Amino acid sequence: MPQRTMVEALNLALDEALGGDDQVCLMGQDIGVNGGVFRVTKDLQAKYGEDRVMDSPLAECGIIGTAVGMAVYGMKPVAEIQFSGFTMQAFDQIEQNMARLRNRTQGRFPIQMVMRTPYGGGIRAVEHHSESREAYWAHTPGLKVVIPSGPRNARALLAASIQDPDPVVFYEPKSIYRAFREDVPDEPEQMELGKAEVARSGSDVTIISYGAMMRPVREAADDLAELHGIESELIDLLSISPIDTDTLLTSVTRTGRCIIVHEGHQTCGVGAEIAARLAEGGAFQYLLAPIRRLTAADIPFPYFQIEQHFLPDADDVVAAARELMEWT
Amino acid sequence: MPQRTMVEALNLALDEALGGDDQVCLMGQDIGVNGGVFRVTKDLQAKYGEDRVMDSPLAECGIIGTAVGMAVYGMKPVAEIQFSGFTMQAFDQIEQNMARLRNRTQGRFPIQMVMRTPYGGGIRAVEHHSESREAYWAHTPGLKVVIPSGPRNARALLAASIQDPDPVVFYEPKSIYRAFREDVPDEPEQMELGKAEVARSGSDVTIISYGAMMRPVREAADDLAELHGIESELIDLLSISPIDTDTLLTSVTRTGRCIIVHEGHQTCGVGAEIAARLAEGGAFQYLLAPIRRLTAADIPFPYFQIEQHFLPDADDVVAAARELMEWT
Amino acid sequence: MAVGYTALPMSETEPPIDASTQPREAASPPPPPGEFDPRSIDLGRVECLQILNERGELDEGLTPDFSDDDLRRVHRAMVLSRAFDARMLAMQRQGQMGTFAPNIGQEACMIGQVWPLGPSDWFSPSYRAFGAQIWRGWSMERLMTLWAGYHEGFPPPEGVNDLPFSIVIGSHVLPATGIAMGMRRAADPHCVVVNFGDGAFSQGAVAEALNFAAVEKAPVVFVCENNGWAISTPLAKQAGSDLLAARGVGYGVHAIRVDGNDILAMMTAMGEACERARRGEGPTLVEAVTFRMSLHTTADDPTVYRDESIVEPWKSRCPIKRFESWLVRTGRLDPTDGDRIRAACEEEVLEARARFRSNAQAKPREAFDHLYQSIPPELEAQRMEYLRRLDRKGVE
Amino acid sequence: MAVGYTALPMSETEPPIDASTQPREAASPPPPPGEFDPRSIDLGRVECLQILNERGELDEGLTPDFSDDDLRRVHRAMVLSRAFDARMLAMQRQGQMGTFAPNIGQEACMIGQVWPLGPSDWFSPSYRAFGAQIWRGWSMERLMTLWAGYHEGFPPPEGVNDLPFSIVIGSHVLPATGIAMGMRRAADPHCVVVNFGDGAFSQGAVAEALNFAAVEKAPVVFVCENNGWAISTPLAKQAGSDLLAARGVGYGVHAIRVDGNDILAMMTAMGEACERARRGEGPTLVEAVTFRMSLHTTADDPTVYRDESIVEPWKSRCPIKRFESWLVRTGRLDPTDGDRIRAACEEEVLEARARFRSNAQAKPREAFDHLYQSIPPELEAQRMEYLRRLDRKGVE
Ligand SMILES: Cc1ncc(C[n+]2csc(CCOP(=O)(O)OP(=O)(O)O)c2C)c(N)n1
Ligand SMILES: Cc1ncc(C[n+]2csc(CCOP(=O)(O)OP(=O)(O)O)c2C)c(N)n1
Ligand SMILES: [Mg+2]
Ligand SMILES: [Mg+2]
Repeated sequence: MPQRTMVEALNLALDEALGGDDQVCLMGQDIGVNGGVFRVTKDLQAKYGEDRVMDSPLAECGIIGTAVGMAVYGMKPVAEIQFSGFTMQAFDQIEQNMARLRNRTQGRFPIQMVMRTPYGGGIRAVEHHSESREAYWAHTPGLKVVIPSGPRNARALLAASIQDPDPVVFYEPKSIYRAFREDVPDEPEQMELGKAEVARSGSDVTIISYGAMMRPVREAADDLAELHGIESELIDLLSISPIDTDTLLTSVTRTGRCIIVHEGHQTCGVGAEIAARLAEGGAFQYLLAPIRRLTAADIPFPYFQIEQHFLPDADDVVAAARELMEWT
Repeated sequence: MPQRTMVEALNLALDEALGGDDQVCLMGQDIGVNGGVFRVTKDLQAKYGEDRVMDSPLAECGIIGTAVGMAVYGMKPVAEIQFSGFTMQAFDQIEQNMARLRNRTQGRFPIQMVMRTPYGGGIRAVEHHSESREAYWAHTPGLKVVIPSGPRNARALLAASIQDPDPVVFYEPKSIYRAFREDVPDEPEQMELGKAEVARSGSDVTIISYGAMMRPVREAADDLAELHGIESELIDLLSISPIDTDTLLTSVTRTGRCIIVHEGHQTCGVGAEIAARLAEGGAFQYLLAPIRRLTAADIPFPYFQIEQHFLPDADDVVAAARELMEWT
Repeated sequence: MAVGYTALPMSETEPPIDASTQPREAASPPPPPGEFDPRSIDLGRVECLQILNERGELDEGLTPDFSDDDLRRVHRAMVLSRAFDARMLAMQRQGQMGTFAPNIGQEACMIGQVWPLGPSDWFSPSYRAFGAQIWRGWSMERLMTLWAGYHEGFPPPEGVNDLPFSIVIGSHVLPATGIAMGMRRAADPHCVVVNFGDGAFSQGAVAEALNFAAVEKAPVVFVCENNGWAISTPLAKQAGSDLLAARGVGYGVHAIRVDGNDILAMMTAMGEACERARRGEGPTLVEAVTFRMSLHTTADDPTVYRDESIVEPWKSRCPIKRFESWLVRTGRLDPTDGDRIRAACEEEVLEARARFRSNAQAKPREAFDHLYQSIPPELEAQRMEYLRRLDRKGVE
Repeated sequence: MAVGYTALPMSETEPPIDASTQPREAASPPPPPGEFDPRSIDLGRVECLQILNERGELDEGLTPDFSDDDLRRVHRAMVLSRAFDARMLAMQRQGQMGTFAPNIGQEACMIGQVWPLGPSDWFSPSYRAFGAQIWRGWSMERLMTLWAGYHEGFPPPEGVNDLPFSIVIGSHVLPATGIAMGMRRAADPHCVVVNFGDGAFSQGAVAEALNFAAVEKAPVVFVCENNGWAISTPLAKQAGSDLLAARGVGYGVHAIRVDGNDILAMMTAMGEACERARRGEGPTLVEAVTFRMSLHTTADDPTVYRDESIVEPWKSRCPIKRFESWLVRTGRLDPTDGDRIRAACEEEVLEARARFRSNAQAKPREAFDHLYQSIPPELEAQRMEYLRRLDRKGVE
C-alpha cells in the first residue's frame, strides 16, 4: 500500500470525490492554482477546472452562505476555511442555514455539504491560527463534526463526510498534516461516521482523545505499559458530534477510570460532555476514581514562543493515569 | 421598596449607569425613541440624548465591533443585540476582539463593555428568537457571562457588569421580563460578579439552575418538600463564566445528589461543565447517585405551537429528584 | 538570550514547494496592471424607472408591452395579497395568529419581482412577501399555518423552487446567491430573485453576496425593498446615502432604482433584470422605493417612533389604486371589476382560513424528525425522554 | 382542530404600549419621502490622484506644499522601512523570525497614510505596515519581538494611539471606526486612519464599517491598499469591479483613488482626508493602487500561482526610486545622500536587531496574566496546573 501523509490522503479523498460525482465541488480561498495554503487541494483545479474547484473571495461568511445555496441547488460543496479561527466569520451562516435548513424545510432541502478546516496548535503560527473550537459545533444542533487522527482515517472519513446527507464540519489536525505517513490504499475506503475506535485495548484506565492529541496519548500508553505496568485502553473519538457514547461506556464500565485529553478549551468543551455522560448514567457506579480532563486552559492559544508548553503532553497523561491508579 | 418588573429594573440600572458616568453609552437597534423592542431602554434617549443612547444600523457585527473601538477609546459601551439568536452575526467581533483585545495588548486596552441581549424561549416567538446559547460564550476565554433570575438581581448584576473592567455578556431571560415584580430599591445596588447564590437550603439534593429556569425549579422545590418530604438545596448560578465551583462543591459534597437544569442545549452545555467539575475533583467521593442534567434537547428550539413541551418543567425536576433519592 | 529556532515556522507542515509540479495551465493571471491613470473616472448614472406616476399619468415613451391578461392577473394578485394581509391582521388581533409583518402598500414590489419568474427560476423572500409567495404557489393556508407557528407551514410546496422566508435579517441573500452560482455552473438558463429590506442592506453578509455575485456573474437579481424603515429606524439613521442602488455600482453589480409602487415599472425592470441574468450577463440590484404603511410587525407600535402623518401622502401612492384606475381608464377593467375582484379575493382568503382552521395541527411528537436524515443514537435517547414528558402531560 | 390561543404572542412580555409616555422629543423623523423622481441620478466621478508619475514627471498644477524637511523625513522613513523588511526576510530565512508579510514596494502607501497623523490621532494597521508602525513610534525591536512570537511585542508602546495590527483579515476596521465614533461624541478634533487590503475589502465587516462611519459622519479615513493580490487571488477573482473606491460612493463615503506608489500623491490625499475628518465632514475612502512585489508571507511561494514577469514593470514604479530621483533632481538631496541614508538605516536596523536579540525573552509563566484584570479562581487553578507542567519540564 502506498505511504501517504495526511495532506496527501485528504487530497486523494477530494480527488476521488470530484472524479466520482459531478455534483461535488470545492470552494475556498487560494485552493485553486495555489492548491490551498497547506496544499490539500493541490492539482485539483488543473484536473477538474475552475468551475469545480473555485477560488473564493476573502469572505468566510460568503463561502459558507453560498455553499449552502449550492447544496440547496443539489450540488455537494466541500468548502475550505483557511484556518479554523476564521470560521467565526461564518458563524451565522453555519448556525442559521448550514445546520438548520434541512430542519426548517422538514427535509425538503437537505444540506449535503462539508466545511473542511485545519485546526489546532503546534505549527508555530501567528495569533488566531491555532484554535480548537470544535465544541462550538458540537453544541450546535444539526451538524456532524468529524476529526481524523491519521492519514488513513482522514481519507476514509472525508470520503464518508462528502457522501453523508447531513452537513459535516471536518476539522483537520494541521500539526500532523505531514508529521507521519501511513499506508493508505489506492482503492476507495470509507468509515462510518459517528463511531469511535478503540485504538488500543487495556483494562486499567480508559484514555479518550482525538485528532492530533492521539499522538502524545499513544506515547503515554506505551510509557504506562512499559514503565509502570499500567494497561490503558485508548479511544479515538473520530466523531465529535454525535459522540459514540456506547463505546465510551463499554470501556469505562470495564476500566473504572477515565482520562479525556483534547486541545480545545476546558469549560464546556468536549471533555466536559464526555465526563457528564459518564457521570450521569451507565458508568457512574463503575467509576473507581474521579474523571480527569487534560485540555487546553481557558485562555487564548498563546503566542508561539511559548506554545510548546501550553497543551497537555504525554507526561501529563502518564502522571494523570498514575494518580488515578493510586486514587482511593 | 418599589416593586419592579425585570424590564423596569434593567431600565433603572441603565439609567443609573448613564447618570453616574459620562463614559457609559448605549447602542443597539431600535433602542432610542422606540426604547428597544422590549422597552428596556425606554425614555433613556430622551433623557441622555442621541449621542449617549444611539440607534445603530441593522448590523450586529458592526454594533459589537464599533463598541469595542469605543471601549478602546475609553468609553463604556453597553451594546444591545435585539435577540440572542443574532449574536451569531457578531461572533467574530466577540471572539476576536471583545474577548481578546485586552490579552493581545497585555492590558494596554482593557475592553470595559457589556453586550446585553434577551435570550430563551417561552414567548411564542418565531424561529431564531428563543435561543439559549450561553455555552458558546462560556467556552470563549476572555468573557464573563452573567444571567440574572429576577428583577432585583438583574439590576444589581447589570450595574456591576457595566462597572466591571472586563467584557461581560449579559443574558436577559426574556420570558420573565414582565412575569413578576420584586422589591427593587431606589438606592443603587450591586452584586459581585462570579458568585452563585444559595436560593434555598436543603440537605437531600442540590438543584443547580439559572435564569428563567429558576421559576420551575423553585416550584419543584416546593412540591418536593410539601408532597415528598425531599429537602432540596437550590443554587442560582448567576454567573456562567466564571462558574462559582466552590459554592457548588460545598453543596453537593453535603447532599451527594445533583440535578442541573437549563434552557441551553445539552451537548457541551453549561450542565456538562458542571457535571464534569463535580465528577472530577472535590465531589466525586461524595456522590450518592449519578448526576442528572435536565436541559433542552440538541435540536433547534421548536416552532411555537409546540414549544411549551420542549423545556424541562417542574414535574421533570420533581421526578428526577425522586429518582435520585431512590437510586442505589 | 532566548532567540534561536530549531525549526522554521510551519516547516513540519509546509515543505518547500516545487513550483514545477504545480498546474500552471489553470492559472489565468490577469494582464499586468499598467501605469496609473490619473484621469478621473465617471461612475455613470443610476436610472430611475417610473412608468405610471402617482397621479396616474403614463409615460408614453415607456408604455410596456404586457398582455391585458397579464395585467389583469397581476392586478388580482395584488388585491389578493392585500385581502390576505387584512385577514391575517384580524386573526392576529383575535389571538388566532402569531406575530407577523404586514405587507400592505408593498404589493407592487412583491408581485412585480416574481412576475417574470417561471417554475424553474428560484425565489428567496424576506418575511414580508405574502403576495409574492402566493404568486409562486404557496397556498394561503400554508402561509397561515407557518405564521401560526406550525412547522408544517415552513417547507416550500413540492415543485416550488423557493427558499423558506428568512427570519434572520439578510441571512438568506448568500444562499440565494449560491443557488445562482450553482445555476451558472450547470449552465441552467434560469435565474434567482432575492429580496431584502433597506435595513437588511446594512448586514455585511448582503454586501458579500453582491460581491460574490459580481465576481461570479451569477444569474441573481437582488431586490432591495427600500420602504424607509427598519422597525423604528428611518433610512437616514440606517445608511449614509439614501441611494441604495449605488451600492450595486460599488460592487460592480448593474443597478437601477424603481418606483416600487408602480407595478408597470417593477414588471419592466424585473423582466429586464431577469433576462440579463438568464443571458449570462450577471446580477442586477433593483432598489424598489416604497413605504412601510403599517406596523413593522403585529408586536410593533409605530406611533411610538414616527409621526403617523407621514403615512398620509403615501396613501395616494397606493400601488393598487394607481394601477386599477389606469386599467379602468384604458378599458382593461370595467369600473365595477375592482370591487368584484376584491369580493372574490376576500372569499378565497376565507376559504383558505377555513382549510387552515380544520387542518392545522400541532405535532409535538415530530419535533425531532427533520434535523438529520436519520437520528443519531444519542439524540434518539433525548427524544425518548421528551416523549416521556409528552406522555406524562397527556399530550398526543 | 388545534388552533386557539390562550395568549397573544409576547403578551406576557410586551403589554400594550402607552404612546403618550414615550419621549417624542428625541424623535427626529426625516421629512416624509416625496414623490418618486424618475430622473436618472448622476453618481459623479472618482478623482484619481498622481503627482509624480512613474517617469519622474511632476504634475506642476498639483505641486504640493511640503517643506523640504518633511520630504526628506518621509524619504528616510521609506528607506528605513525597506531596510527593516530586507533584514526581517534574512532573519526569517535563517530561522530567527516567524512567518511575516513583506512590505516591499508599498512604502509610499504606508508612510503617506500616517504622515498627517499626530500623536492624538489614531492608527489601525493591517499586518503589512512596518514602515507606518515605525513612523508611529513602534521601535523596530518591538516589531521584531512581535513577529518572532513573543507576546511582549504586541501592545502598542505607551503613548502611541495605535491598535495592534490585525491578523484576522478585516476584523480591525470596525473597532477603528468605533474609535472615531467615540471621538465624534467627545468632540475630539482628531481622526483615525485604518488600512486594509483589496482582499480584506471582501469581508462584510468592512462594508459594515463604511456604513457605520457614513451614518455617524465619523472622523475615520479608510485606506484600501489595493496591491492586486490576496495571497494567490488576483483582484479579478476578488472583486466584480476593479475600482474599489466606488464602494465608498456606494455607502456615502467620500472616495478617491491614489497612485499608491507616489508618495506625494499619498501625502496630499491623506492630508486632505484627515483634515476633512477632523473638520467633522465625515469619512473618506482612499484606494491606494500599488502592487505586492514580493511573497504574500514568508510561508508563501508566488511562483506557484503567478508569472513573476508581471512584477517586472512594477520595479520601475518603485516608490522610493521615483521619489528619490525627484528629490535629487530638485536639489533637495545630494546625489550621494541616497546611499548614505541607506547605510545609516541599515545600521539602525542592525542595532535594533541586536537589542531584540539581547532582550527578547519568552515568558511562559506569564501566559495567564493578561486575559482578565484579575484572574478568576477557576482559571487560577488551571494556571497552577500549567505552572506545575513548567516545573516538571524545568522551564523557567
Ligand atoms: C440579524 C437580525 N437582526 C435583527 C433582527 C430583528 N429585526 C427583525 S425585522 C428588523 C428590521 C428589518 O428592516 P428592513 O430590512 O428594512 O425590512 P422591513 O421590515 O422594512 O421590510 C429587525 C431589526 C433580525 N430578525 N435579524
Ligand atoms: C478572516 C481571515 N481569513 C483568511 C485569512 C488568511 N489570509 C491572511 S492574509 C490573506 C490575504 C489578504 O489579502 P489582502 O487583504 O489583499 O492584503 P495583502 O496581503 O495583499 O496585503 C488571507 C486570505 C485571515 N488571516 N483572516
Ligand atoms: Mg425597511
Ligand atoms: Mg492585497
